Amino acid sequence: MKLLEYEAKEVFRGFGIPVPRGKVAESVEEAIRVAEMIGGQVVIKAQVPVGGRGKAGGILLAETPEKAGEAAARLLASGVRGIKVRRVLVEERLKIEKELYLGFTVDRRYRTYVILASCEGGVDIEEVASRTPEKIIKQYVDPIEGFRPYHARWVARRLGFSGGLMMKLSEIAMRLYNLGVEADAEILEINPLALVGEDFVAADARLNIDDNALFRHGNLLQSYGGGELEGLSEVEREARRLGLTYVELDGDIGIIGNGAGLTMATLDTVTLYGGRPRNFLDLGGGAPPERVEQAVTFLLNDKRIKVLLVNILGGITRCDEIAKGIVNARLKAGVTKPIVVRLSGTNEEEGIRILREGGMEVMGTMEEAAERSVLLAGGR
Amino acid sequence: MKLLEYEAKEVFRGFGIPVPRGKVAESVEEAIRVAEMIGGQVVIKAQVPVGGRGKAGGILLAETPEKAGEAAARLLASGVRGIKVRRVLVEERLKIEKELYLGFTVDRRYRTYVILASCEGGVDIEEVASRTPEKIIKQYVDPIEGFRPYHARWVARRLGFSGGLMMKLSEIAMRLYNLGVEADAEILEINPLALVGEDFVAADARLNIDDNALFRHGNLLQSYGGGELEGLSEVEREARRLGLTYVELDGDIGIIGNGAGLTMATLDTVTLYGGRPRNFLDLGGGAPPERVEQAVTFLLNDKRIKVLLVNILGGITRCDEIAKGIVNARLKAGVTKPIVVRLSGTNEEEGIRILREGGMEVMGTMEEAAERSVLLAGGR
Amino acid sequence: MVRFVDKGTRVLVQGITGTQGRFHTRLMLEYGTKIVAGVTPGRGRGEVEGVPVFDTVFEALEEADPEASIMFVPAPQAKEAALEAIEAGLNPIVIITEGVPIKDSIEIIARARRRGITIIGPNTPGIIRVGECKLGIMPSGVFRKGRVGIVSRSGTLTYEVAAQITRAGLGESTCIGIGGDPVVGLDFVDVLRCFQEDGETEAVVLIGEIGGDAEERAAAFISEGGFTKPTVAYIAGRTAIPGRRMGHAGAIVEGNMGTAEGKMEALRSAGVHVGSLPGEVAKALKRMMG
Amino acid sequence: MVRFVDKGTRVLVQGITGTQGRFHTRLMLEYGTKIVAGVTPGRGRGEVEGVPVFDTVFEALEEADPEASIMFVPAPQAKEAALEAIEAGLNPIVIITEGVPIKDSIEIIARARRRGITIIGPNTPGIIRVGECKLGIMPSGVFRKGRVGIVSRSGTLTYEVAAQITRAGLGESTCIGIGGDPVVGLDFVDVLRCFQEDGETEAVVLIGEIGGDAEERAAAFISEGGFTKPTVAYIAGRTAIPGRRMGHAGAIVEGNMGTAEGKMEALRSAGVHVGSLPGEVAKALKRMMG
Repeated sequence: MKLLEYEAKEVFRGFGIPVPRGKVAESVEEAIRVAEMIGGQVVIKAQVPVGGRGKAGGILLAETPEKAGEAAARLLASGVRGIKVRRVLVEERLKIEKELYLGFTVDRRYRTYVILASCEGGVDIEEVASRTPEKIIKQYVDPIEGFRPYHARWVARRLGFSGGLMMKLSEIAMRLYNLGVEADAEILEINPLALVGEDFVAADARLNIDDNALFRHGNLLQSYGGGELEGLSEVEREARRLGLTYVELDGDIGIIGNGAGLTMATLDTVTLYGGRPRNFLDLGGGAPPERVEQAVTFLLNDKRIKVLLVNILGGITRCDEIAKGIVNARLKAGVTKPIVVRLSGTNEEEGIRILREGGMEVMGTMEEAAERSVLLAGGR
Repeated sequence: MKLLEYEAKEVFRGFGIPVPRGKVAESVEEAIRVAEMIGGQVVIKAQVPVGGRGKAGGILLAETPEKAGEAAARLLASGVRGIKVRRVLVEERLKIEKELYLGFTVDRRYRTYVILASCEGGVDIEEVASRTPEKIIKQYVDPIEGFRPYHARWVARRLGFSGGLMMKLSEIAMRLYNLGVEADAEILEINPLALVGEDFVAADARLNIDDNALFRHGNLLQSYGGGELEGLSEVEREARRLGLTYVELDGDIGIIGNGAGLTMATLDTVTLYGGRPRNFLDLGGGAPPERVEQAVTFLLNDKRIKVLLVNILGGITRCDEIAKGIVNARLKAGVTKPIVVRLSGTNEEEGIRILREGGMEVMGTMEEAAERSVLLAGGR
Repeated sequence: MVRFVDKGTRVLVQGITGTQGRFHTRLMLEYGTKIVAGVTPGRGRGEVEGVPVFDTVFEALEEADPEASIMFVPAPQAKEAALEAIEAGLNPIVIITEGVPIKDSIEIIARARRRGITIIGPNTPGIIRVGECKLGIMPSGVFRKGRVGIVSRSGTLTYEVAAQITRAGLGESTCIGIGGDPVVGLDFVDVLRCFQEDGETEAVVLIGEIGGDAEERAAAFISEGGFTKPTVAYIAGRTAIPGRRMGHAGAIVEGNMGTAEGKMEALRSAGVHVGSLPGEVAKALKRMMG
Repeated sequence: MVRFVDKGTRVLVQGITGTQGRFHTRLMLEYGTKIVAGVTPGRGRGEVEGVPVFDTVFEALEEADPEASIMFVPAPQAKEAALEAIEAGLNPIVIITEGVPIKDSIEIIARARRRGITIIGPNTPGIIRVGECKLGIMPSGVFRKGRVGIVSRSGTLTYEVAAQITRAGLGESTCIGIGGDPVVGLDFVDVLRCFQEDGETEAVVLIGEIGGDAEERAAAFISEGGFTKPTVAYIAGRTAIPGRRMGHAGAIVEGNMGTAEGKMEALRSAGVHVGSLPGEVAKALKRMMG
């Protein structure tokens, strides 16, 4: 789950990480009120779940509350990278002396968390990492010992700070880690972490929570995550509502597979044969027939799809039941676009018989099925 | 810090350990109201910080609210083991099918926590341990791995439970451990843990918190611990108010030492020479002169003391300053009872000179000082 | 340990009384896996498919002496179940469970490592030593005893490739799913090391996907001469959009890291034959193995 | 390790900028202890008594290469300071700090053990290798180089006994305070084992007190032949009341466990001479050592 900036900052506050004074606004009037409350210069930031907002014109400055209102109006009327802006965050403008980067993420190789820090904040950190890797400090965390205050001080020292600033910075790094672990963060970034006078302030905030861990974060689920939907198209929202693992693409061949790897391979194969997949839809391993039926129905109703390719490797699941699901879906949907199926597993023959009788084309391999779909969709 | 039963049960509730319905009462009227609220038979338990209340008549049964009032009146008018009863806990009477013991404590040898469990609950667990050690289940906790749900289930299984009861019992053991660790408990006991129908209920509760850890338990300090004072005499309360490490005894020789070991050794030596120490008063290692003065003044004012013995091994501390402290205390107190001093450390000679001039008897060794004190107090 | 498991391995099934646990216990027993005990807390003293069920792993250990574990425990309970198995010294521990929080996987793996225990998974189809035993959920019908080792981050895609290898008249020695999550117990390099030592494995198929750098590290390991047997790879996810998740948490392209093209290129540079289609894998193997 | 520390041991002082830290750094330096660095977070880049001060132990490690640590850190910070020293591999770590919560001591000791590191304390006067070096707060004037080893749970009582031994014309080899808390890093048995191997120690004084069973275990160890040198013991707390704490958390008789009489009896049965008065210790030693 991706939190919007203002949501992440709320969470930051709860963990004692300093953030600028400010408040989210959903209307021009609200934005003016917040700007008045803050006083002085303010920043107005579009709350959309994409990176690079600054470059895309999603961050504006204003000298007065009136101008803040104008800026908010401009942002609320427009979109950033194609996503409509529903909320803006109005914040005090910081007198930044230095911009740092502080991040928390998972390191797959070492199977642990890593704290990342750099004196090159405020810019794309991946660029810093590839251009000047020596400017990134990585503190790997022993999962059993944890990231401890002295590790945090060590990070702050290596960033070149000493005395009171070192203590303050290490305190923030410590809280970042605590937040990351307690909230099951996958990615947690403060970029930039601004040095303002003698204090550090999280000028921006990024927080992605491990979806698999949401079962223990009912409070976060309840309060946040609405912004995540804003980045989705209509059809993706519908898929999410149905609980389908779906990613929209811009082609015309609808694809259903079971298992992420197999589904990706199906997309790749279709692409290789010159076709253009409309989507990725993974039913998961061992999907029951009802699930298959639901997914087929969902894609049949997508008008941009010309051909539907279903690639199910049942394995232990019964193919005859899955076949019935597909046939039923088509009957109920009343849509006649072609469906190419590849089905394998227990009771395979019976399944293929049912599909053929139902008017489906059944292929023996993924490659054949992909090739046939591309042909039916009009070829390359 | 020792919590009273009703305080410990409040803490238990916060950690999800089931306790009987009930409430503390400070008056007969209150006790009647609680008994009415509970309905049916109730137990009235004197809230005093001592063990063996049952045998000492501190726990009474009542069939009706009126009788509960009478029982409360009886307890509130009396004392248990010499301690005045200021509060009673009025609780529902449980239909106990089985009494278990569940405890959490520190094992000095293995330097870790240990969970103790037994099917012989409701009795003195030390007696069970010495009579039938095989009836005590000990689960030592690896401090890094922690006590985990499966350890708790293993304890419950070894107590002979299975199915739903095993799950419930292990849940309570788990919570007991969590409470113990989070509250920095030194000793935490549920004795008995009562099986009532298909549920376990903590019929009694004991919770002693590590005094050294109180700095991180401001909430507990604020709410609880008042009962601890109730077990103290007037003079002990005064000592505590002054922040002195003091234990009252029933002799007539007042004793001040620095360092627990040295002070205990001073008491032992006095006793060995036939004297009777009035107290244990440890100034701690490296006590400053003001502290010495304060302690001397405190004991000089104790009318039961005939002779005062001060045994200071200054080591690095300056003896002349300590000597001045003792002389000053005596002057200010205006009490003329004899003071025998043994003083050793930096500037020893000067210190001894000051003491002798101030009318103190100064001895070269602890033994001589003890012997002299006993003689002055009237010998054996 | 080269083999992880074999015909003699005494296996414990954690979460044996659930639907999945029961179902796959039957299939594993049918395949010849020596399942000696099951565990479900609170459900002890029963049996499943003739296998005695205990409340705790410690009890199962005392009564049935298992050596390895396979877990069908729901994700919220997976961590504690794995730690119990680790404390009991079971090795390997195969975690079939999908949806285990990354934080829990990190802890499980760290604690297992301190004890020298191998974690396979989470989110894995498991391991099958063809013709001997299966600690997993893969359809055994797609395998036939042979000399190709398979190591994969995927589930169904592995069955697809295995079926083609079998159909091509070759056959498999051992097939290991390392799991589709970002954090898993084994990585490609660990498994390649084992296959290098394994006399029964003549060639290896590596099935990767977008996300992370496990494939790149495998390529580096091969380049450095750590693994020398003929290798064919297939990488899924060339059509993926950076930043979008494809199916499971592992399959995500982060920034310009972990693209399918990058992985394919790294493997090709290491001398690995990389198939563009799953079907090419078996063909390439056939050519290589003569 | 028999000696724990010696003349060459490079020592780090944690909490060097506090009153106690500064004061005892000076005294230790005067005694000849090779203090190479100090640490106080946020106070780095300064010096104390000519010793460079760092913000972190890692920095001190890089710059000054200490081997052992002595801590004067306030109790609330003691755990983290100790864990930092443990992670840096310093050994031994002497924790002078009084008032460390038991929970923290348990964690410190458990983590140190995994790394094979000795914790002396908490709540200890430290260790002195007479005439060579001192990692502690004991008044060095009471010691004189000799052949008596002292191991004690007490502070000032130890100085008392040491002074008498010195006055009797004997002298000390090494004196170790194991600490007065219920949970400490070393127990009597650990130290007796070291003294048994220590060629410079001819006889040993064991100073115990009420509470726990460390003295009983020492007695058992001696009975079993684990320690064979002449031993004299003194146990404080015969006048103690069960359930009442005498001064520090360690000195409490729980139930009928840990009484002074019980400990004295156990030691006597093991052939140890137990003095009734502190003054008897030196006399008994003199008799034994001729």
